[in-house]
Amino acid sequence: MAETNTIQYTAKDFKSDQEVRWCPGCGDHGILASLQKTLADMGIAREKYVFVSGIGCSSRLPYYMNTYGFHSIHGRAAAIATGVKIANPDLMVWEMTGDGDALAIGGNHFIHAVRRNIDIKILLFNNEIYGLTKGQYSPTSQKGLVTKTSPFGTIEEPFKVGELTIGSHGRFFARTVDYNLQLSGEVYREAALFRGTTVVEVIQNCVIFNDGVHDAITNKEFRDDRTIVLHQGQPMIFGKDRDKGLILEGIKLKVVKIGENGITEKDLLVHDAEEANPGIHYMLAGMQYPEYPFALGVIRAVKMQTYDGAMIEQHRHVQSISKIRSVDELLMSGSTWVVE
Amino acid sequence: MAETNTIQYTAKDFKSDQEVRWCPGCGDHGILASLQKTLADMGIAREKYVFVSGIGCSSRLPYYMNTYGFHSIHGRAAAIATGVKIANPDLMVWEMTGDGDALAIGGNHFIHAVRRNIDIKILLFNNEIYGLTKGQYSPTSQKGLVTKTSPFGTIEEPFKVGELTIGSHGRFFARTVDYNLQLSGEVYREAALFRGTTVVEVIQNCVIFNDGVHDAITNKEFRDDRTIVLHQGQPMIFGKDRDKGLILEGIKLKVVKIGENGITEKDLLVHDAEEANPGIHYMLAGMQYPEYPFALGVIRAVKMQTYDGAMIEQHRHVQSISKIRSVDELLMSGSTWVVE
Amino acid sequence: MGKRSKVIERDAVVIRFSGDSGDGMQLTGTLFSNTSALFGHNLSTFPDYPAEIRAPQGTVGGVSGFQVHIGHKLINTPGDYPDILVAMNPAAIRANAGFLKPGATIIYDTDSFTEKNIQRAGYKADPFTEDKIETLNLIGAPITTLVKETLKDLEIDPKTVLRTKNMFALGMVYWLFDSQLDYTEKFIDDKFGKKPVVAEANSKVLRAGYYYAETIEALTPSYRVLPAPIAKGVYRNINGNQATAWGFLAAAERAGLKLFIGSYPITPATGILEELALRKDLGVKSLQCEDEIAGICTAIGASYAGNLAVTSTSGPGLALKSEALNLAVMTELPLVVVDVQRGGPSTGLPTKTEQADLWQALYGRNGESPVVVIAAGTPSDCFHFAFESARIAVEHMTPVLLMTDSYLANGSEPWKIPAMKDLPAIKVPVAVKEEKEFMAYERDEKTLARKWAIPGTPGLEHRVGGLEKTKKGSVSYTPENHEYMVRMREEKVERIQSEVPDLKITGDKKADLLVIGWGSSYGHILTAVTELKEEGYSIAATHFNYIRPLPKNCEEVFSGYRKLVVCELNNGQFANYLRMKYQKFTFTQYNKIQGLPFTVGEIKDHCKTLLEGK
Amino acid sequence: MGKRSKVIERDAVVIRFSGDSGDGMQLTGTLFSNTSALFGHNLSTFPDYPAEIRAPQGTVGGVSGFQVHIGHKLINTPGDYPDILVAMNPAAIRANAGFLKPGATIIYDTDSFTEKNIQRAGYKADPFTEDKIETLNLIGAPITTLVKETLKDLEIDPKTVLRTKNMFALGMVYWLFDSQLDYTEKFIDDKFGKKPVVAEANSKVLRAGYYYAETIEALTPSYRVLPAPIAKGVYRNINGNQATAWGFLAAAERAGLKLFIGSYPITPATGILEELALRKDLGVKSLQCEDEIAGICTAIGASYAGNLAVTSTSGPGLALKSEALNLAVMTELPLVVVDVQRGGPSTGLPTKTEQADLWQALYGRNGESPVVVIAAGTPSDCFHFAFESARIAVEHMTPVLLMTDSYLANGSEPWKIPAMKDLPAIKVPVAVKEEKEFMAYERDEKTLARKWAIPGTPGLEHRVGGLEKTKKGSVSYTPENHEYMVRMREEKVERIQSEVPDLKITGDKKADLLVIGWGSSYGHILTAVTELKEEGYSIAATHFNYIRPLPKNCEEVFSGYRKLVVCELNNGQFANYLRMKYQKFTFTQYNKIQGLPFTVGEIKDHCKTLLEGK
Ligand SMILES: Cc1ncc(C[n+]2csc(CCOP(=O)(O)OP(=O)(O)O)c2C)c(N)n1
Ligand SMILES: Cc1ncc(C[n+]2csc(CCOP(=O)(O)OP(=O)(O)O)c2C)c(N)n1
Ligand code: SF4
Ligand code: SF4
Ligand SMILES: [Mg+2]
Ligand SMILES: [Mg+2]
Repeated sequence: MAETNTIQYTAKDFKSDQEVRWCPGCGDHGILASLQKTLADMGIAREKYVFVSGIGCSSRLPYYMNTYGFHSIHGRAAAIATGVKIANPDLMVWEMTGDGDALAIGGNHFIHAVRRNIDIKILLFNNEIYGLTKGQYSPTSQKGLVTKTSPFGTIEEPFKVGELTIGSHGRFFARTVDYNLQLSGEVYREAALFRGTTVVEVIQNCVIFNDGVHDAITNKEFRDDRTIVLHQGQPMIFGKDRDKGLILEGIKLKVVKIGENGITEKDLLVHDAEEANPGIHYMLAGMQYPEYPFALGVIRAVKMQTYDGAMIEQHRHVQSISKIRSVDELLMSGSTWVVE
Repeated sequence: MAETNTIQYTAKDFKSDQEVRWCPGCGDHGILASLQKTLADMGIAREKYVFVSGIGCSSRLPYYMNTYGFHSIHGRAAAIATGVKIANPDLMVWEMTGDGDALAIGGNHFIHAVRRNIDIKILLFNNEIYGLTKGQYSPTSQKGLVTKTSPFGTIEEPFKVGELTIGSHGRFFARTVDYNLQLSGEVYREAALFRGTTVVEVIQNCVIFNDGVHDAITNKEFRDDRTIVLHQGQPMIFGKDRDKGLILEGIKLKVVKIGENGITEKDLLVHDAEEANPGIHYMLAGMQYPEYPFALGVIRAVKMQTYDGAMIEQHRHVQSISKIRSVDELLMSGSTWVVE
Repeated sequence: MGKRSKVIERDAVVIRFSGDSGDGMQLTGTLFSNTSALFGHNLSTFPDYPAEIRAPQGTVGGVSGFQVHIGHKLINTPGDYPDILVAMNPAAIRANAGFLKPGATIIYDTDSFTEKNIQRAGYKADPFTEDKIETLNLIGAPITTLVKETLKDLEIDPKTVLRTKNMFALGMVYWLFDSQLDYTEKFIDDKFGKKPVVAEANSKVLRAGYYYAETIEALTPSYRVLPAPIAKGVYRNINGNQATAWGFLAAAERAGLKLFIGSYPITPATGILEELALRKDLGVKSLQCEDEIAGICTAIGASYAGNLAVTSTSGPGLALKSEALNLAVMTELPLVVVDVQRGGPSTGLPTKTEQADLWQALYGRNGESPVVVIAAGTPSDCFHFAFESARIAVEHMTPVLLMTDSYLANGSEPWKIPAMKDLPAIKVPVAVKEEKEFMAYERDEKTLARKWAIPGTPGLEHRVGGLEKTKKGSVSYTPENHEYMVRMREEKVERIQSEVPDLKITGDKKADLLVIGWGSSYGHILTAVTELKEEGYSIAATHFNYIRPLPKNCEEVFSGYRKLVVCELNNGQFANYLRMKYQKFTFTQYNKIQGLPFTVGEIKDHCKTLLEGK
Repeated sequence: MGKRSKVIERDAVVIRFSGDSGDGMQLTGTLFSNTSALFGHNLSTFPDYPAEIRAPQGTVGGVSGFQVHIGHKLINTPGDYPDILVAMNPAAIRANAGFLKPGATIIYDTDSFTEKNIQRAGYKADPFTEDKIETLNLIGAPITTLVKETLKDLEIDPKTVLRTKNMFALGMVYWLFDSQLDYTEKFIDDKFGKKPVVAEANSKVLRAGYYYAETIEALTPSYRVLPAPIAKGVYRNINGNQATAWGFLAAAERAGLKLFIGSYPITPATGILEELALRKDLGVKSLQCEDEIAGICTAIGASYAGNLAVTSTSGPGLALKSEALNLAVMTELPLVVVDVQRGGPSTGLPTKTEQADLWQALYGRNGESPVVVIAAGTPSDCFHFAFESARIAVEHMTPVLLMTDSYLANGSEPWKIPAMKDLPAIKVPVAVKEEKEFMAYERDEKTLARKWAIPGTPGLEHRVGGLEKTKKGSVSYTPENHEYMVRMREEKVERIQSEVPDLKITGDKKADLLVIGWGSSYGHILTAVTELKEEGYSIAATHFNYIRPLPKNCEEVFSGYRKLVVCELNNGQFANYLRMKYQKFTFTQYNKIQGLPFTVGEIKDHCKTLLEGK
């Protein structure tokens, strides 16, 4: 893949000439801004980026990036991105997708891309609704949500993006929030630098069809008490006053108050995103308010050979042992006979 | 759903008149036999069963059951089974599927059925290969497997069925082995009695295209030392001499020897399939030889409202509050006007 | 109610409400049409949304329109071009400038003509001169100012105040038509019942608009459209998607079956799923599935288990369903697949209308795969054809493809409500246990339909599936059996022809030109041909709702005309289908592939050329 | 080598090896044909597997067959019916009884005629009388006993002993043809190199069979087929799937592009993926995807990124790919989709052949969706048409659908190996950075193809997608732009007609009957028509490999004949397509929908009826 830090860019260099058409107030604006900034800072040549998306409000993003872009069809971005990356491993391939695009119609490509660990950067805009088609529930909508197709409330449990990712053998899962440009920037950068499939779930607000659905964890008043930002090698502390933390009790995580019952910072779990055993990451990704704080940051980042890397290696290996180097040689190999 | 234990059957009553066409020695024969026996013992009326399958050797099973059967198209059994169950919740719906059928082309329907907790009984015949199409690798094939489409070995990591199931918000996951009719019978019965989506992974041997792939854990000589059969409420003991067990060490499971380092049976983890927190089940389902014993039996069985049950409830509720009871009334509701 | 300097009596008037997506134009249009309907007009409406949820404010891309055609004669289309345009901002002028009737009236909010808005709409300075429409009847009103003024004493926030602007415009329009305000006031009360201040604000503004129009002399001419001579009955407005959904409800009731719908949202078909999701009271099982494939597959499962099963989608979704549709063909299960067509190929023009999925509906599957194909002609028609599709599917044990499109789905018209008892009962060919062994593919002698053996029935245990089957239902690779079954499936569908009503002709049985249409172009063709006949041309029209099988009398009908022209919103798919079926006739074609319905004018012009070039 | 009481010299002989799936008939057939090829015969082969991996032993469902047609004149088909049947068990007799030439020879293993086997095959007691074939030339040999006897001194397990039975039969057949054993012995040595005992056993048994045949007088008549007059060159046997795969390799090399294949296994197409998966040495990127949709989508991604991208499948898979195929149509990216047809609809007859996906290939997508459709005619032809498909896709920036079928995929024939330098270079329309702004949909004046702007190229950053686009590549909902783009995409495909070779005629330019075929029926039609002409009938044949666009000279060709008959393995899809395109001709049709190719005899009979009924 392309080298980093070679070129000086500003965020503006990543803005295309297309008018941004999301609703005013939509969380997507923040995601775009943060992404443009992050890419500018990476210093990778602009032409090395390909932004692939499916269909949805979120999937419009590639139009606004002054890079190569492919706004494809609903649910297929992961498969298309896979093809792009395999065809030219030198490109940095980003997939922009929504909760419907990636997890409803696109669920199969999503889990298989993750399983294969193909080096694509998936940004999943989770607004827990179908925005573009004007407000139907999605596979991440909370049970009971009233929408146009669930006028009496949905009757199905949602996927949790992190659980599905890790359950699909995922090596990288991170989470951020649309308005938090700082955290988002950090997370996008980590994803960009990781080799393998990275799934970043962005908690996104759809002002029109699902406004405020994330309020319980995004509202300024309580968000510090209800979310925990995980940092590699740091104890799991959170809260406005940084007085709460997580410990393991038996087979479960537990929230504790520092200072109470003799608990000190040292008793807390220390975050290790690089731990291969998925058990703890699985639990962290599944944490939900009110029982637990909602986890943000890079939750899992375990290195593994990538699919694209393994393919290159296998090609090299076979080419080093095979006698066939051209089609002519192939056609002449094996059983042939001569008519004279 | 239908009541149990009302009718006297023998396994023969569940045999159809169709000739069984699997290869001699194929693990599928054992699965069929065990299933026929289990169903006979359940005592549910034969006509209440619907066996839905996709395409694959495994998906041939419905032809051999003297029940209602639908041998559908590749990968779609979960969706078809969902339709059958919703249309008539009084039926007991079984899905017969393979690792390719359920997890390659059918991956999306699989994870969504599991997420919705629709009351269907999924039996996934895992032979880690595409049998019917004569030997290509599947999403569960071990990395490196040489097959017709991976002549130099596969370069992708497999799904673990249990991890994917739990990651999809699964409430019931169990595992058995084709030749173990006893354990299989127990597991099938548990699945039948559970209300919700049950995923049973059957470790199955394909004698033709992937013979012996499960040998490390199924070979008579070592299988007792390399597998653990989990029983509700029982300590996690295994081994030919029942001298090994599992404990939790930090965030990970660990194999210990009873008697060594002062470990007694009491120190072992006690299996609780009904624990809602998925963390421990996730780890158990992911255990692999040689690091761990391979887990068999019912690994997770957590009660939850089913999708079909919730739909019935919602129908009742809406019907109790709506004034519309017929199409005539609907058509006359809302804004109308009379022309005289 | 005030003096009127000049009242124009008209057979029909077209009015278009146009503004920013946030301006409430859809609601305004709906209120206006409902009021007209109550007054006794015939009418037809068509909304026209932007593809984006909220395109940037003030731009042409963000303009939302709603067109209403009212009349006291038969109204078959929402009208080509408006007589009256209500434009809430300069972008609305720009969007409609090319599509106005000569002499049209434009009511607009002068307050919105700020420099910024004018430029956003793509003008330099003066919309009216730049688009050369200064000659029209322009009626500017400082709506924003007046609305603020009207509501200055109410305690409401400025946002809500501005949201009432549409009511002001609507009030002005009502005065133009000398309409009553009762209906709209009642509606406002119902809608804002819980927020009485908001209700009061809207009512106040509505009346303010009405009186403002009365006050200013400029508001002439005003229009009078007499009530139409309409058949007695109870009426309601209905759009195509709602009519489709309700047609299935009616069919389920008349068949004594539960209705099942498995779908995945897609524009412009989502409304069918949304409508049926509301009907838990009638026991509808509605599943929003994970994708289109699951949509049809759950429906196939439900059909197998004995429900009346339906799946709805648009073109790209139909493509995804094609493999599974063949499973229904092979298992011979009843199933209705609705394709609400939109502009293609691929994602194409998702919010626009087109008739280009015909080939796909007829032939878009592997192998020899006959299905019934039916196309509705008007929004309310969808009720009838949804019912028919379900009836045929069940009685003939076959999948049926029902085609509508964006134009029908969103368009609406008054509809005389039928009584269920007047609709035919649907006979369900349920299998019952008999002495002899049950044969899953034994066929009815007349229809060739197999019987529906419903799981749960003792003694009928059997297996079906996608592999070729014998009569008994066992898998068979025998050459002769396959050929036999292919022919049976084909013949079963062809025999439905005996139930297809004959083609009807508008006009004479013999003439110079026959205009042929199918599906949603019904209204436009009918209007065009009726007008041309009135103008003295030797012309007739015929319309297809049954595409496969075709009506019996096609040849007979075609034989009566010197020229045949097939008009459709694609590149000639139906024309080619007819060429293949009726080789001896020469079909010319008239096509439009612009994401828009035909206009009556276009069809008339083309026909005239054909007739004059004879 | 021994006396021969009677040697029959023949232009051509058909031989069929038939036995249980485990009996090694595919290998036996392959060895026989390779030996014949080395001797200089023309030949054509066709294997015929059971649908089940291992159907119950001894049953008709489990019979595996391999037919070889060798000759010293041109061989265009694997032959209708065998002159010689090798039957390893009673089930093999039953499976073939209805399909033998009058006077045919049957070599069979008398040891296998146990009561149990006879009954398993569905006979009561005596296969030969029950199937009324006792009049044929029956040659029984106690093969099992003889094999055991032959190997009694070798130290090998009984299973391996029994597995050599096929070699005994092959030995007998070689004697019949007076063939050399060298090739087969060499093959045996290569194959069992690591297990010398097994190699020895097989060789021993092969020779034992040969000498046994020599010994028994019953083995007359024996056959002699002279070598064919074959063009000079290096030859190999090739089947359709391999030829397809290799054609793409050749195209990639001649285009200077990497080859990418994204596929999902499906019978009978899997062989293409399997063949290309082997070619890591040539840098092929082969992806076995999670499903067919991912197959085409990864290929579209790879095409976008600059690879020569291919996806292969069969009918049900093509149905699943149809939505994404439209994305390639809309984005105008080069892509080859291979459809190896099989019996449909739905899962249908997965291991049998049929030509019933033509409609789907032409029209199975939403909206106006033109793609190029090409069909190969013989197994080795697949190389040429795979190359052509790739060339057209790249040079014209369009998806191309290449159609083969089960018959071509599995059938094989000798093929003269071409040299890469003799194949045309493929010109890749790569976009390069210029002064002016890059326009993604700017078209070549002649071909109307857009340029391929490959990610990684500085300055060509652009966006493509499934929504309708302007020339620049921005989204556009403008009515005129859509109509323009629809017509451009259509016209782009139509212009390829200028590169389509003219139809060729076998026979005279004017005659009473023209037999029209497409795709894999080439050999059967050619043979039938050639024979009929030799018999004095006024007949000719023409064959279509280019389905869309059609060759330029169709009308001219059709005009020369009094009657036209379209022969195809479906219910008349190509016939209807021609009716639609060439309305003034009357096309009759001759169809077979049995999962089997035509026989030459069937076509001849039908043509005779047509000619005699004139
Ligand atoms: C094959 C197909 N099916 C359905 C659709 C309609 N559709 C477009 S976007 C969408 C859902 C979008 O939801 P999400 O991915 O969450 O994106 P958001 O708009 O919320 O960002 C749907 C159902 C389509 N375009 N294509
Ligand atoms: C749409 C479609 N794609 C592909 C196939 C070919 N196919 C049939 S079964 C199968 C895989 C079967 O594997 P698995 O589900 O593991 O079943 P097994 O035979 O191993 O029991 C494939 C690829 C098909 N029938 N239909
Ligand atoms: S509909 Fe929702 S997700 Fe879409 S642009 Fe508007 S606010 Fe954003
Ligand atoms: S191929 Fe394998 S899975 Fe299929 S029937 Fe044979 S042994 Fe069983
Ligand atoms: Mg969303
Ligand atoms: Mg398998």
